[in-house]
Amino acid sequence: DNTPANNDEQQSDNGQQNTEKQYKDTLVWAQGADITSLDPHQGKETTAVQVTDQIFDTLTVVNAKTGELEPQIAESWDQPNDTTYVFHIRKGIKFHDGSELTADDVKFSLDRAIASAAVSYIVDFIDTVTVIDNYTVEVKLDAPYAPALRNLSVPFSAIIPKAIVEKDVDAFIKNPIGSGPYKFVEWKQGDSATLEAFNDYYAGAPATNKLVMKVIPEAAQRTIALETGEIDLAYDIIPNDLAKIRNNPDLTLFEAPSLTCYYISMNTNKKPFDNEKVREAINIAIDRDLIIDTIASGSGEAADAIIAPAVYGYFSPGKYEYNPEKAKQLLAEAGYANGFETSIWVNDNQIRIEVCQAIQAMLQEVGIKAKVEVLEFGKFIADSSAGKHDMGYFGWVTSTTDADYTYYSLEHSSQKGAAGNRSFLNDPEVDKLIEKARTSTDESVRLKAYEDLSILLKEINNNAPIYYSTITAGASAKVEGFVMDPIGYHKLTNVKVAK
Amino acid sequence: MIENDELLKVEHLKKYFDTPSGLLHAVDDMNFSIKKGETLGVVGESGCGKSTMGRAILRLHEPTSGKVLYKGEDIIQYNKVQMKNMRKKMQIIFQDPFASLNPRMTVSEAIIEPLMVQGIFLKSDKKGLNAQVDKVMELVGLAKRLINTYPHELDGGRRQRIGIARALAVNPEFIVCDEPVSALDVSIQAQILNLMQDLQDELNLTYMFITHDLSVVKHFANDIAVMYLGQMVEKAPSKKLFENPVHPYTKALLSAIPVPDPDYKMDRIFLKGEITSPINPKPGCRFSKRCLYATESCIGGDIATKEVEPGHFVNCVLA
Amino acid sequence: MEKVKNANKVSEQRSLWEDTWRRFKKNKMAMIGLYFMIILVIIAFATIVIDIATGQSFYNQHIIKQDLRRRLEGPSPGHIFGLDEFGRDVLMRMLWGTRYSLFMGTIAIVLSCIVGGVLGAVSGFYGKVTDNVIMRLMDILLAIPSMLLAIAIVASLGTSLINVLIAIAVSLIPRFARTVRASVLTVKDQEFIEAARAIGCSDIRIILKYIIPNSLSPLIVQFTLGIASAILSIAGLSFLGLGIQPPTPEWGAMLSNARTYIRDAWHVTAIPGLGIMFTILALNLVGDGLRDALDPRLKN
Amino acid sequence: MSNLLDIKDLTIYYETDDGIVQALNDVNLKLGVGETLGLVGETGAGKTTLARGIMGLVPNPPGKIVGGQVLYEGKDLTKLTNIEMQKIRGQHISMIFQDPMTSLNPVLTVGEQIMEVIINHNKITKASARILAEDMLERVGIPKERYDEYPHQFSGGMKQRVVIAIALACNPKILIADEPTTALDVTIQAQVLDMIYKLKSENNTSMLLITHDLGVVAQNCDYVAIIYAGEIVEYGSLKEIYKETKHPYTEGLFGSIPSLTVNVNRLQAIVGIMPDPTKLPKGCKFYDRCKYSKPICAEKLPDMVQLSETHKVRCILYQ
Amino acid sequence: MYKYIFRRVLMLIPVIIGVTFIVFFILNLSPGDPAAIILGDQATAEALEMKREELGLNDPIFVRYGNYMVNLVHGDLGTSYRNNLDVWDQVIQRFPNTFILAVISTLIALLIGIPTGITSALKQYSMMDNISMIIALIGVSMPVFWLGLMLVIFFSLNLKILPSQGMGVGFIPLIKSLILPSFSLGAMSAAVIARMTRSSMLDVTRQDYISTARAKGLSEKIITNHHMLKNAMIPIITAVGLQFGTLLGGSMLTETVFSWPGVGRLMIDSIKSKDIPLVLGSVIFLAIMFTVVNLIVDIVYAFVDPRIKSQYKRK
Ligand SMILES: Nc1ncnc2c1ncn2[C@@H]1O[C@H](COP(=O)(O)OP(=O)(O)OP(=O)(O)O)[C@@H](O)[C@H]1O
Ligand SMILES: Nc1ncnc2c1ncn2[C@@H]1O[C@H](COP(=O)(O)OP(=O)(O)OP(=O)(O)O)[C@@H](O)[C@H]1O
Ligand SMILES: [Mg+2]
Ligand SMILES: [Mg+2]
Ligand code: NI
Repeated sequence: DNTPANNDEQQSDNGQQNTEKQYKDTLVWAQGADITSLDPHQGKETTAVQVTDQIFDTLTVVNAKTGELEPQIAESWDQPNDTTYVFHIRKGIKFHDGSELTADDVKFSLDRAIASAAVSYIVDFIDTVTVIDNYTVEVKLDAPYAPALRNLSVPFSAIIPKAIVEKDVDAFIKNPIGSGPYKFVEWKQGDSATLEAFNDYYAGAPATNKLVMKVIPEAAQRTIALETGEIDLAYDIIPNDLAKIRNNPDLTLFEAPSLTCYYISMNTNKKPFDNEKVREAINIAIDRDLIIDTIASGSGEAADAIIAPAVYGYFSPGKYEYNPEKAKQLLAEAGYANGFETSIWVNDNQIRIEVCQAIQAMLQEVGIKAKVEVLEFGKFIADSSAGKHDMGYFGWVTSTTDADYTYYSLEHSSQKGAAGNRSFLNDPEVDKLIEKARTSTDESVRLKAYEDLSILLKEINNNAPIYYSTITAGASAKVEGFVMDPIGYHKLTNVKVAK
Repeated sequence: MIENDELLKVEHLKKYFDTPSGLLHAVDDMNFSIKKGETLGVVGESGCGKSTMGRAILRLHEPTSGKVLYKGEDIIQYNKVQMKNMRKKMQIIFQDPFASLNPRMTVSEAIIEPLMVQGIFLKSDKKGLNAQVDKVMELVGLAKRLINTYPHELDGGRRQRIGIARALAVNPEFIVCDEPVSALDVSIQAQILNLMQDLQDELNLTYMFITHDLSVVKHFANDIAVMYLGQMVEKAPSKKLFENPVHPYTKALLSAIPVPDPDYKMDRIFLKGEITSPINPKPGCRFSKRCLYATESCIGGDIATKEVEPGHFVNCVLA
Repeated sequence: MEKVKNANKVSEQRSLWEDTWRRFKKNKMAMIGLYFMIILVIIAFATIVIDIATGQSFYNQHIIKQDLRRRLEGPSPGHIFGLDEFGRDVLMRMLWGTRYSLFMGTIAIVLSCIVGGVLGAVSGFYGKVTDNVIMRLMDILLAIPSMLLAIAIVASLGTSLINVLIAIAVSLIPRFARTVRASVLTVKDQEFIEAARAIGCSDIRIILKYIIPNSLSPLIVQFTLGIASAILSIAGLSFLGLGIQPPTPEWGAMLSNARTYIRDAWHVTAIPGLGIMFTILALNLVGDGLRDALDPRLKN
Repeated sequence: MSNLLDIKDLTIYYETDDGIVQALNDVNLKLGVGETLGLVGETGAGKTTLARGIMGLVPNPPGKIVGGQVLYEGKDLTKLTNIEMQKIRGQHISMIFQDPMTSLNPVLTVGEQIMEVIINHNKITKASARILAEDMLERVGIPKERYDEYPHQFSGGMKQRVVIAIALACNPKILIADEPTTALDVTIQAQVLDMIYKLKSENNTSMLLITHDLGVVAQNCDYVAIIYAGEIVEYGSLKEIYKETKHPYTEGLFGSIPSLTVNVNRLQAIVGIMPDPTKLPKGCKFYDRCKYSKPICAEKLPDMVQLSETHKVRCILYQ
Repeated sequence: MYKYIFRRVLMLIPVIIGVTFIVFFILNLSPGDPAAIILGDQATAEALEMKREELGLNDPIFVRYGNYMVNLVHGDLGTSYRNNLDVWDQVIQRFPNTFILAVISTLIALLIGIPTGITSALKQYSMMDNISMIIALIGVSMPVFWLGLMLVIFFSLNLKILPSQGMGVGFIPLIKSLILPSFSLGAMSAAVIARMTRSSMLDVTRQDYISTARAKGLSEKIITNHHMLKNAMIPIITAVGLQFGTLLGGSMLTETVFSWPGVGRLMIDSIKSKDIPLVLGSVIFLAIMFTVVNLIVDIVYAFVDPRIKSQYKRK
């Protein structure tokens, strides 16, 4: 349920009830980190996409409110067979420089995305892209791939103007041109980015004339800026600030279940995590609700699978019961009656560290002495890919909204190490189920496979899903039309701020 | 002059310093000798190179060129080990009793230090060391109870006694005294001068006594060398120098000394101007700019040394 | 003007250190600082003794044991400084954290003091090319912002206690090198060094017995002040997420970890913040006191 | 009223960590118009303290004028406020400090430092003050072209001349010169003293000349006061002090200086050192160094005995 | 003088070589693959390999350093790993922000520090002296980020008179937005300068030429302003120079707390993302600035102190 509690009347303009409501010309929003790259095929970080997504459009789009797939640049599409899609490009779509978007641009963009190390994983199901005519593109797949259309809605497969990019890539990176609702104006690195309404947008000019993104790295500062009115909208509110916004009549809190699951990955290559009983013990030694209630300030939900309920293909295999007694017993059965010493790796993120510390304390209760080791992100990724960790605390966003994306990366034996399977799970049965769901286009077959898989995984316990986070944003009560995107790629096309 | 008598002979000793503004001729071609058991007084105004010369002779500054013959052997050619041994025979007493003692060493440590460094006594030989310390302290008139005091707890006179004791500890034959009393009060100065005189008599020491106080050297030295800007302008037995100064600078110097006698009518010779810079000096007499009798012949060429009477050498065209 | 003391009375003799101490004692603020530091040292050792005696069980029970339900609870009679974000007693953690703030700073400074001191002494004593090379090296270290150097080192070696120490030690080296060099230069030209040469002392002996003991006082001052800046650097590194690993109760980490709660529970940041502040204040007071006490010009 | 300056029972203490330094005890001195009074004593005897006491510049803390009067033209300077004193200083009484090297402000030009005092005491424009200052420079023998140079560009003797120029710029009635030549070479010293003498006679200035050089005193002063441990022990005309020496300390001083005119084999040094000024003995301060001392000397401080109209001495031998 | 400046500028070369060498090797030899950091935890092995090749990370380290230095000589600082943008552009964009913050902080530090130091020195051992020195000490004792947060809570959140973060556009907003960050950054320097001023003033007070000035009959005001200050300034200038250098590089924490788009934050971000060219670029820039500031300090010295001026002339 992601409707904002925005039922309060607008008291401020009582005097002008009859007159037309006045709106501000500019909307200012704040996020925790700067844009990494304005190139949509490069800047895959959420903080980059939050900006570039306003500038670029994709072939398809997922409606943030309903979760349904909708057409965007592609007006419609056909699927002649399991491995072919034909997209009909909407006519009259203009890039910000005034040129028209054609099939050539689409082919160029998809090819470019496939070639980009940063984002190719989203589109590498594509074998070839062929231009049929000016407004028709044919996309051929290697193999049947059910989530294809959803993948194409991910902003990394954005369509960019071929002519401009080919002419001067560097200029394009500095001054990106897309076909989205907002034109790029300026990026002051480390400080802000400014966008301006694109009046020739195919779906009509956006609601607010100017958008300004401000970088505010300190989470607490984002809330403060919101409270002082310096900004209209703030992303990623830290849990302990949620109540402050919720209880402030001038502000609105947006909360929605996210597509992110935080989990502990246990390295099954290492003792004692090669033992299923140990893994189960750890899983039930963690009091998930306590963590959510306290550290996450109640914002989030205890996880029972590695994908979130909002993801297509989710099935609940039943909650993990917190049971330290049983955990102890399991450990004893596994031969670790006196527990053991181990470590939990985590990267330097305040909330993640706090969760790990809480888990550390909980494990201590059942006799497991775990050291929390905070690693700088690069080392964290590199060393955990190499399997040097005992346990690691990760977060995973199913950015395609399809279960395959997560299950394949995290549980398939081919993806061990660097690619995502950091528990080094190698289970033929799991592999079989993943592949089955992946290649079938029959929804019921897929859903059944995912159901079986989630039950199986809960027995294997290679990962300990902790919680599904909530995606949050705070806004001034005057902000209208803001809809949360479960991944965090909030579209601001229809947002406006009352004066 | 009997060659054997000469303990130290300095020949063409030069010491130049490389400074940012040019080559500084601190000591420029000094020649003299000192007989065993005697004292050579070296006088001259501040900055004329007295200390530098004293240090160059002990190789505390490496001389630029020249010879320092100690009993006929040129110690400039000595290597490190030979030089270290030489240091037992040649010592130095410094001008400033405050700066020349390590503030972190007690009296006995300061005296033991040379004994240990020179390997005269082993560190383990406590008895020997203590005996020597006691002996030297008694010699210079330091009470035994001061053994563990630090220099800052003592007055200037006592500190200078430590300086002397340190120099004497290794039983040297030759001591360079670099203005040992100029930092002291007259009353203390007299005590120290008496002490040094007694020590010379007792131990048959040879001194090179550097000072700018002519009345002190007159009292103390057998021979006096007058220096001006790195060069020797006059050298004579002390009596002769006072009776019959030849060089205009020596004359001016002598006339400028205030005599503590109200009836003595001073007949001052006033010099023009002030000391010129020792950096890259022009050839010729360095005193010529201030000299009342300077003539054309004073500048341009080197001035020859003349022996105006036996043992009385002068560097002046007038002589 | 030196005061001529009456050396007739042996009972009056004082060593230089006694003298310093006597002057130091007169400085009330410095004494307060010193007492504070002594108390901290006692606390640090007491907690270490408790840990050893109880085999860590006290530590496990009271320092790192969480009570998440009671997180951020304010001060109460049972917990006079309240509970932290994991429901742990802030006072207890402060006490147990003393050792890190104190000893880490000290160890880091000892390291950089030794390295920097040796470099500075060699540089000042030999001068010329040696001096130039070492001082240019120090310039380079200085030109890299110290925080950056620390971050780079910690980022590359990993965030561990030792690495944080190394990082801070390295970034403080130029400071010591410069201090020591400066005082060596002033000491070097004193006549007593020449006197040592005249009796045949070797360079090594001169450095060890004459120069270093006499360059000690500025070094001592730098030492106390250095500990202060090391503590602040550790806190700064923690702020950037590169400090000491949880749940170690290090003050800087406590402060920076709790900073998001600064508006929810004042005590979780205020207590470690004040702890750091007072410690540094005390160190500075002691440092200043030492500076005055060691300054020969102020002798009268 | 013949006495321009009349110091009565001046007592100055320094309160230090080590105790109270009795730097000056009941000092009585007077100075007539045009006269020069020499003040002689060892280091730490209280000479500078006396000078500062007259100028009202005793550093406070730790110094304090405990008692007595400094009467200048009948006015007690110790009672004046700081503002009133500022008018006296520089204009009526000037002072030259011990060390010319540090007495000049290194960051101001020498001309500025002279001009400053002129402007301060006369209501004139900068331009005319500059002319006066340039004139003053020339009078001390420095070309006025060097007006805009900084002290470090001057030699020691020139600096001292600048200091003199500053002191005499406003034609003061009294000049206090605190060891004005101790830091200088004899030849330069002679020049400087001569200059002071000349300038002083031009304006009939009175002078208090502080020194420990009995030679300087002999050549420059009309009256002499010998100070020991904060007390005047002997006072008299130049002749009286030099020819009819009374106090054992004065006698010791004369014995301590090596003389150019008289030949002695050994100096007659005073034994021992000055007492600790924080723990001055009850009786005669010179008691333990005096060769004539009697037991009573340790108990009772002898009174000043008037031997002639001008000659006074503080010693039991003359009571 | 020009010769001297020229020589000092030449000194930059070894400093830059040293700085780049140290930073380059620390960053490169440290674990953590820049490619992996850029691509994040969802990247495939092929993608990683592709990225590594693209960034030239597969070359031996000395070859890479050599290449870097060759480019540097040609004035090319390279492009950022992460966004392919020119490093020079990015650094130069942020530099003025750090610079202005450092300048204003220094000004604040001077405005607070020098008067405090002077009053303390003139009234040594008085109540005033003690209080101001204790306050100064407290200034040094607070972790910068803590002070920053407290200032924000008080002035922005409670009083609502100053912006809590960011850099204002336009003169008045800019000044307003500068106040809190530069104060929290300058607090420590203010303390250092105050203490420096006090001790060097006390030093000067004891000098003979001050006695001479008093003996001239000058008023205390003239003595303080004309005779003491200029002399006392010399050590203060050194302190200010060093502080300014530290502020330039050390503002990372403040910049993070106040979302100030400066080089410090750029550097932290790029270190964390192992964007080596960007780190090197910012470090070189700061090293140059540091050297230049110190050079300026030395030149200012010469103007304050004629002795030093004549030294430079001679060289
Ligand atoms: N280490 C040095 N480097 C450069 N110049 C030096 C050095 N030592 C001495 N000088 C210069 O050499 C000259 C002679 O100096 P020296 O100390 O020998 O004079 P001095 O006759 O002993 O003077 P004083 O009576 O003041 O002690 C001076 O001009 C001095 O500045
Ligand atoms: N500022 C001060 N604080 C404490 N004691 C002082 C101070 N100034 C001088 N004294 C002491 O007062 C006594 C007299 O000192 P004063 O400077 O007057 O001696 P002096 O005769 O001028 O010596 P010198 O010949 O060395 O200049 C000495 O014992 C000295 O230590
Ligand atoms: Mg000398
Ligand atoms: Mg004096
Ligand atoms: Ni003295």
